[in-house]
Amino acid sequence: MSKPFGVLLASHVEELAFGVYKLLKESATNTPLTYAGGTDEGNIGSSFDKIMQAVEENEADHIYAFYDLGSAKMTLEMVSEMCDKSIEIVDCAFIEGAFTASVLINGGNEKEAIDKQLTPLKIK
Amino acid sequence: MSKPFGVLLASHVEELAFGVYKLLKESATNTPLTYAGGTDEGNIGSSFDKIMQAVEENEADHIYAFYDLGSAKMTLEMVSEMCDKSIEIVDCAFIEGAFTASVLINGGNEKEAIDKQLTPLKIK
Amino acid sequence: MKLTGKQTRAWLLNFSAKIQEKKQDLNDLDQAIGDGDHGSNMARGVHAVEEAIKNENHTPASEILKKAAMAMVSKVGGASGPLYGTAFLEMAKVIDTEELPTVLAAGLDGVKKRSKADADEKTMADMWAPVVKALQEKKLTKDVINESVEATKELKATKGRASYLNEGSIGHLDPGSVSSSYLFFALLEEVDVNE
Amino acid sequence: MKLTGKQTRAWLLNFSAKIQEKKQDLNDLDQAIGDGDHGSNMARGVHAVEEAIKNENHTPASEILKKAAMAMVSKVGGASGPLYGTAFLEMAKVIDTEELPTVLAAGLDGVKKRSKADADEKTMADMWAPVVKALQEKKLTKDVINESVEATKELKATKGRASYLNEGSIGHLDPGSVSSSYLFFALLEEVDVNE
Ligand SMILES: Nc1ncnc2c1ncn2[C@@H]1O[C@H](COP(=O)(O)OP(=O)(O)O)[C@@H](O)[C@H]1O
Ligand SMILES: Nc1ncnc2c1ncn2[C@@H]1O[C@H](COP(=O)(O)OP(=O)(O)O)[C@@H](O)[C@H]1O
Ligand SMILES: [Mg+2]
Ligand SMILES: [Mg+2]
Ligand SMILES: [Mg+2]
Ligand SMILES: [Mg+2]
Repeated sequence: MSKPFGVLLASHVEELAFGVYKLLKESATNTPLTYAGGTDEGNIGSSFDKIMQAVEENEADHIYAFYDLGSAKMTLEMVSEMCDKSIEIVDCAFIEGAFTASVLINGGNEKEAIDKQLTPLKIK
Repeated sequence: MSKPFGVLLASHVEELAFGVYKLLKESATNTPLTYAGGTDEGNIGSSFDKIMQAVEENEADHIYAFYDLGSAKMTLEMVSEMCDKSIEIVDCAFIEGAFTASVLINGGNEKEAIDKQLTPLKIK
Repeated sequence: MKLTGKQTRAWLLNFSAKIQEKKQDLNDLDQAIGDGDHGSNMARGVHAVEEAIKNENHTPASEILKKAAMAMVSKVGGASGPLYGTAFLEMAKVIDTEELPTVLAAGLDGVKKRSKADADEKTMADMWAPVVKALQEKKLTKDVINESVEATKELKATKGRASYLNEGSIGHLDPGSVSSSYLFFALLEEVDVNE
Repeated sequence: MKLTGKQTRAWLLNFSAKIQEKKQDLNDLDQAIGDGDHGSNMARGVHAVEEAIKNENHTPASEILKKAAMAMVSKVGGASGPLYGTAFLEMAKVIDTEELPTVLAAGLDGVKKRSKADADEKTMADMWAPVVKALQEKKLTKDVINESVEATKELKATKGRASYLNEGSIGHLDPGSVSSSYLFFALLEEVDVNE
């Protein structure tokens, strides 16, 4: 069964993506949450295929996508242009933004409430 | 030989702290950089002892300390009150702030220049 | 009244027993508006407190509190660690010389200093404030403690993890305030506070 | 002139050879103002491009470019992956029907769209812009390409990793512009662009 909102984490580093996932999962148990970190080879960078997979595995109708550095954003954009899921790339502080969104989604908040709390975290 | 500025990462999750460390180390090879993640038992939380160790191992005269969530900040404060190193707890976006500081320190910038670029990243 | 080292030790051991008994309840409360670990965090902390003070039969109250503070700070792992730790440290500074109400007022100041929470932010400070006030007026009872905890229910959290829930935090007790109530119940059981 | 599939394939294979030869140089340039991986990133990308197109002898130019784009996007792993990938994809949309200058102008638009970089931000767009202009005026030479790369030296980076260095980025070539120069050198070698 699909849920209205989910969160996707795109990071340059595998451990970083997984670490943030762990942190958010603790407080936002029921939020659809997927992550992609590092390149296909496990090096530092971003992977189109990993991000695409994280999109496909995310069971939400609308995905809030967070990224650590700008080049992960560009890869996210390419994925979002090439698939037909509803993806919103958020220019917020990576951890703080993803944490806020995940917890609010977990609490069943509406889009308006989520967006309102994300606004002050826009820094990119 | 001690260096003027360094960066400390305090996170609730071990993998997260290490992941950010890896990301920063790539672009800021010469910045004194230490991290503490998770509790003593490796669970999610913050550890006074790990943070204290990360402070002691950081070879900088002045340490910019970044944290993910508020309770890591409180633990950082306790460490900073109990040791006599110069620690500046920064209320910036965790990854973006630490990245900016590390790269600027690596480039040999003055405190004023570092602080100026951190200002727009204050979100806590 | 002033607390002796022996009384302080008994107080903290009693607190520890209560926390361990209520560990699951505290986790459940924290699950509702936080990350569900407050009971486990506190249990780990008070277990370390016990280890640190159990053989300290002839130690001044200030030393007992310092040991307890360091145990909480080192072992809790959550926001409540630095909060209880700072409270105990601030109390340690005055407990050998001052009356009990002054000591607990110092603890409250410690909580406030560490949390930077104002009144009505649904934190431990909201529970401690009326208790300290009642103590100063020699009117501290179990009922006062219970009411102080209950009063956190209707507040909206604006500090800590629960603050992310906004209105969603209303209607739930603040877990840290509930664990604090055990600290005060233990005190009532060990000494005659209104003496 | 219009590019055939065969010419497009030869162009990209030539580009690939140049990148692999200059891998270390590109890493060194990126070490100075970035994270030192631009050569390795590009080498991984063009290797995948080679694998994708080497047996495509009778494929339309648009298909060659699409395969190359996906290879870059999937394998580079750095900012240059989506940048080259988007450039190639935008070029693929017009290459079967339009003249070469129009094709490269579409590539430049792709770079700009993806990077959101304006002129003088010390990115690949600064290198591509004068090259595309010269091509439109049928005046593209090796010198034009070299000058376009050199011109990035004095710029201050305000996009991408190098932007964190501020003034520190001045005096260094932009790595992505240097790798782009190999794309245009390869083009000059494979076809008579000013024809
Ligand atoms: N910023 C804060 N200011 C004041 N009290 C806080 C703050 N953050 C948390 N608390 C208190 O700590 C309690 C939660 O403690 P705990 O679950 O052990 O830590 P964590 O929130 O890190 O998981 C809350 O119920 C509240 O009383
Ligand atoms: N935001 C951006 N806009 C435009 N070009 C960029 C941007 N970020 C990076 N670049 C280009 O990419 C090059 C670096 O590529 P590369 O090292 O492969 O990626 P990364 O910076 O992710 O390590 C830069 O020299 C620059 O030309
Ligand atoms: Mg908790
Ligand atoms: Mg916790
Ligand atoms: Mg690079
Ligand atoms: Mg890179």
